[in-house]
Amino acid sequence: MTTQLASGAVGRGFGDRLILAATIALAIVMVIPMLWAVGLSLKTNQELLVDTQSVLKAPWTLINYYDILIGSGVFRWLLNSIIVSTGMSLGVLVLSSLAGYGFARLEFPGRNVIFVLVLFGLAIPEQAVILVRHQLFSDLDLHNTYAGLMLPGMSAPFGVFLMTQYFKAIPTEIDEAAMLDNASRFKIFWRVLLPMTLPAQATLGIFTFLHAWNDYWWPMVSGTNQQMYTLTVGIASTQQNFAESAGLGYLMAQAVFASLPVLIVYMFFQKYIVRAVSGAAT
Amino acid sequence: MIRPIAILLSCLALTSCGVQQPPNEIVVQRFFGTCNAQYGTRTDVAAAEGECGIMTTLINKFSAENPDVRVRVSPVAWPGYNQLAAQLAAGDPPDLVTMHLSSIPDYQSRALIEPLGKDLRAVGVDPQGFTAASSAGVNIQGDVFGLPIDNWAPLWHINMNYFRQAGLVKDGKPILPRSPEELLEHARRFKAATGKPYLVQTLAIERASYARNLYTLLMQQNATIFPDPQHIHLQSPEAKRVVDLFRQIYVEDLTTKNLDYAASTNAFINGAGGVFIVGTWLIGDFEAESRRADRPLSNGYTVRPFPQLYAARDATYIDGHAWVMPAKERTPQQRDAVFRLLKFFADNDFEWSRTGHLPAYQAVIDSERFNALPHRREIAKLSATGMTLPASVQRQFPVADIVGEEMSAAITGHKTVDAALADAEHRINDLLFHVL
Amino acid sequence: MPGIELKNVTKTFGAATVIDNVSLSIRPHEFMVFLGPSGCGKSTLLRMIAGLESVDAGEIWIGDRRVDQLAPGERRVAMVFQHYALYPHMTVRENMSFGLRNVRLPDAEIDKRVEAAAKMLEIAHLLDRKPGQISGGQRQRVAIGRAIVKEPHLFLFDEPLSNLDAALRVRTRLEIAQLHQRVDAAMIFVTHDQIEAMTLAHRIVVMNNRKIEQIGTPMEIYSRPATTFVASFVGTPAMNFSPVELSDGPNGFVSARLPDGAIVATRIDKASLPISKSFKLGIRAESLEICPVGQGETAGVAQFVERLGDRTLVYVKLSDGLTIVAGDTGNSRVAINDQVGVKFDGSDAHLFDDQDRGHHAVLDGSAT
Amino acid sequence: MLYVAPFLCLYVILLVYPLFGGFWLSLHKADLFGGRRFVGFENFVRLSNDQVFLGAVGNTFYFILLTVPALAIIGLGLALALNRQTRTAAVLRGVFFSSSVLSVTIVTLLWKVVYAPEGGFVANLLEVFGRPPIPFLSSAELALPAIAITTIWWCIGLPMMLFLAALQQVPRELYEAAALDNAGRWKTLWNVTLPSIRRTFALVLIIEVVLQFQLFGQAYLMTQGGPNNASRPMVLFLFEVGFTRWDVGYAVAAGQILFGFIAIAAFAQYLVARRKEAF
Repeated sequence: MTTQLASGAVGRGFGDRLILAATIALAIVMVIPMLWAVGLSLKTNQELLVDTQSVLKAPWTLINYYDILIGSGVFRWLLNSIIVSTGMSLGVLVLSSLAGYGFARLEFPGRNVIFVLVLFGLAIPEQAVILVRHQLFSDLDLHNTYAGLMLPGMSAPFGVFLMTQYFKAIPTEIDEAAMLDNASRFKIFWRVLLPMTLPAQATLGIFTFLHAWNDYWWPMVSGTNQQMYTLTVGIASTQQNFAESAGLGYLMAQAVFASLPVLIVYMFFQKYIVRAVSGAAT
Repeated sequence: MIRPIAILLSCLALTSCGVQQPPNEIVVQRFFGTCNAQYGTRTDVAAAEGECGIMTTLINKFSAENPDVRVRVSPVAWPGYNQLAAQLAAGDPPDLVTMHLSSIPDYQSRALIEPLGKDLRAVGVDPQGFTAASSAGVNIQGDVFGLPIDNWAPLWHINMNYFRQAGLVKDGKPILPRSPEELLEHARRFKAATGKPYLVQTLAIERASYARNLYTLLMQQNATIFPDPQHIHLQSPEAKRVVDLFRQIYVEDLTTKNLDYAASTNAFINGAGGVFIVGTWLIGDFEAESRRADRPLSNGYTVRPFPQLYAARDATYIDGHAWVMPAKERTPQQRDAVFRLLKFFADNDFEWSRTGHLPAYQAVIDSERFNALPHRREIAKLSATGMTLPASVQRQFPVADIVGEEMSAAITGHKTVDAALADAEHRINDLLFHVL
Repeated sequence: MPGIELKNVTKTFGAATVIDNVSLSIRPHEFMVFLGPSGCGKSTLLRMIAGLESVDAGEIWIGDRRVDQLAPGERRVAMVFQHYALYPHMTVRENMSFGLRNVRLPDAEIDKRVEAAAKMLEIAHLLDRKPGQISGGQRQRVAIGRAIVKEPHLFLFDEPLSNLDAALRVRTRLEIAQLHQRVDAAMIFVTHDQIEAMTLAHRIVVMNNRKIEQIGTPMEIYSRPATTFVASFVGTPAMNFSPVELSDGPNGFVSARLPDGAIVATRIDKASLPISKSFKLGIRAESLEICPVGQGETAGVAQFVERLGDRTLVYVKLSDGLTIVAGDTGNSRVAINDQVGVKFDGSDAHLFDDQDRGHHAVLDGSAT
Repeated sequence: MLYVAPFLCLYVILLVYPLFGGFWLSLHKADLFGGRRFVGFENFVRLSNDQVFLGAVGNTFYFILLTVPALAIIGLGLALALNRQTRTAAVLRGVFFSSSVLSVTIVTLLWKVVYAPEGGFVANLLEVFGRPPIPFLSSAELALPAIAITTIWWCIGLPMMLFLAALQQVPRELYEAAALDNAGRWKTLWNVTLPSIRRTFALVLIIEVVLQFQLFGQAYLMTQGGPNNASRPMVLFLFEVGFTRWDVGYAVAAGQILFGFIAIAAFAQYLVARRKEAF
């Protein structure tokens, strides 16, 4: 948000305040589900069984959170999600940067054809290949490993596309200056060009992280071992029909607990995340 | 260039480790929910209640008694078959899995689970001791492919306080309908007297309960559901009668609507209606609720088998849970541990039957202490009247899904009854035709 | 200090030849400017010397080392790019020391060189800033500094002044000239600006269409252009050209008759002229003087008048339709559509034969 | 080439091979556990006659219709309202994007307790006004719209951000010129702002179409495709056929159709991107 735009330069005043009020109202609607969940999580399961309106009345309790601390798999799931999301993001960044540099800067036979073929990959939805991929991972013995959870995300061509465009936008003068500075090809890539792509790296990293964090189907069918559950799979494993024996308050506490880290991280880095996401559009 | 690639490779090597299973560890995958907060470390099985509590404490107790074995429990969302399929396809299944008797043929026919008979006998579990229904579920082609732990059936859980209000109690016992017409009449009377719907049903986001009702009432009419293992027969007057009945109940608001499983359970506990049609597994929970003061169910809960609404036969669709052992390589230690755990479950089947399920062992059913449990005498006849679908029918779970979906559509009025039955029959036959 | 030698250098891109058999020799410590319009190949030639473009045929020597197969970093050349090509994520100091670190110079030596260069360029206070935080002119100095610290045998400048505003350009031009005094290296400077070329160069290489048109000192280029291209490209306003017919003039010189009949007496030796089907006369505006009608060799109508202050340029349309530019005094009273006379001073006139070779007035004291 | 190779390897092994392998597999009748038999295009013929699949295709398109325009319009509205430098605006931007960082299982959990007819938030609210609860997830008419609302709630952050970024790119001079021309707020919006971000609008539409085509988790976790097949999207169909019915060849054939649809959308995106100047 670098420049203030003058979209409201004319006719400020009442209309402006009206818009603001409407937006705030919408924002309240936006947070209601979250607040509702937090409220539910602060009540005992027994009380909720009788009446959920009791959310508005004392007494509230942290018993559900205490229960999570002593006996929930949510820690392990969180850890797995963090490992998988971070690993996938790093992997995508490394692979996309290397490939993006290759496509943008190096001459090799068939480069353009290969690049177009990679672009075609943008049109392949994960779901269309998931069954065959699942069999493939079975043959490679990759299920229930972190690599098995991370690798599919790394094959997505979006990052390569983004990085190629970004590398192409860097003037070749920079490369040439570095060549005259006695830098090896790899050094040019690593020390000179790569640091210049940091904004793109941030965008790509955040997108990949969020994608990995929210991915559901693949971790569900690949990380089937409870110790390999990611957060999405773990939470889902406790929420379907018959498993609701644990109680509504407990489930909500678990959801809140599981969301907290990512929401906190989000709040801290909001500025950068917003900038990175906006960066993707330009 | 070399360095990052080396880093990448070593990262890959690191991440490909995943989880290593120690040689004395067995992974037990089950549904029945998670309740670690309440039962996480408890081993006092007798004090536990409900499926989740009893299952958790049983396994805790086994672990405590067998310190050389590590049991890793992996609870899955019910019924867990998608996950199991993924695990089997990945070649990485758990060591023991809970499975419905009706699903065992699917896995047995593809050699995905191992025969257990010889080893069970070796640890002292005699498959001859299984109840008839359990035995039929796990015995395939001359071998035993699972350790049954219970049988269950749809039951009528009754709020006696409302029944009394509606004049449907005689000699302290609920008066239950003996025909569809009587059912409607009771329901109307009930509604007039209490203002509540007669039935509490799980109608939303649910398939299995529809199928259980349909199977039960078809069996009571002696209708042929599967003329042969590859075909279902649903476009029959018998089936139409059943679905019409439920449709009528729905139309007249004689049932709760739009409740999913959790909501309907809560609704019954909170006094939303008279009869909750659901399985055996909630007897323990409702019984506990009836002992609490000032609740709709206080001192007013009883349970009965599905009443016989059609004259032809007193029958109830019955299924059951069993432990099965997916085929995979195991260390001798693990194999040993698996059978010790199975033996433990066989020995503790009484504890499991406190959930409300019918024991899988005739000896337990006949036992004094089982019959001393509340309401068990009322449902004991299920071991005689319970019927399963033919074991030769594959894919019973997806079949029940389709039955449930189409029945739901018919009952809630999205389709005509005839269309729903025709669609169900067509879809199921298509499914069965394409089973390889 | 070594000189630079280009021998029959050729470069092709696919079917297109971009540098055609160029040979050139640069003396040690010489300031050489490649001048030409865009697309003439001057930048390509520079980049070939730097090693940024491959050499398809021919050889490049720096001193006694043949460098055309060496990597750019090994040629001991430094380059200042048009857009500076500073590394945006590095501080000024890091920018300047990057190349030195790459050759693993000791830290103390690196610091010494960077400090010295920064001091010389007056950017010592900027060393810890990043390129994004300093002005365009300062970036230019950093780019130069980055070249200086390498202590190269040869500096290469690729239109380094084109991104500066006019005032800064003049100042930087002077500074580059001073820099050349201080460093012990040859310089090659690519530009399309003839003033930069004239002010900076020891010698200018004028290029056009992938070929060298002429190599010479600024005054040689200006006063003895080898081709019509050089003649028209160098000098403001551009030289007037007209097809002429030759006749004998006094002292063995030739006279040229313009299509409108005006006769211009040159100081070009008739004997030196080759046989040619046709000749073109080239004559600069400063050799044409506006005069009252009838007093000059010819006359015409003033079409435009450009007042430059110290003098005035008058575009005169002759009777045959040819327009020529003539000079007048700063306070000229000529107005558009005035009838004016034009007086020719043929002593600095040039003739170009049908091979486009230039022939010039005999130099005083010699008869070539 | 060395730089491109690591990615290319993964790309070929994990995306290209499964795609072509999938096409080959879709010509077979195949069980998840072993057995397969070549049947040509039978699976595709089956799909074209399968009411459930056709329903799923219909649901998918209906869902896109429900979500994509709403996402684009609400996203644009929010971007216009929040494109200012006040602190309030910054906080609000944060609020509207915050739901995007939640995982699908959490989102569905939250919304299930909002929608639940028994004790859900909306039911409680209606109770206060003396109204009966609305059966969002168990009514064939409301199930998919309810999932759509959840999805819009979950996904609104991205289009808002994309529009905000686009608004930042509109040259200030345009607004100043409009102000000099006495254009009011609406005139400025219609004649200056909107035309300037046309291309972003098209891109947002296409990106969201591609994303919402892949609806899975919300439907799987909230309604399981019911009632009466009213909320089963293509991807859920594919999942069920593959992992519940084990009819892998059939599932993969459905996957090919999905690929076809998305390829069309992606091609549209390419066209828009290529016409950068024209917009």
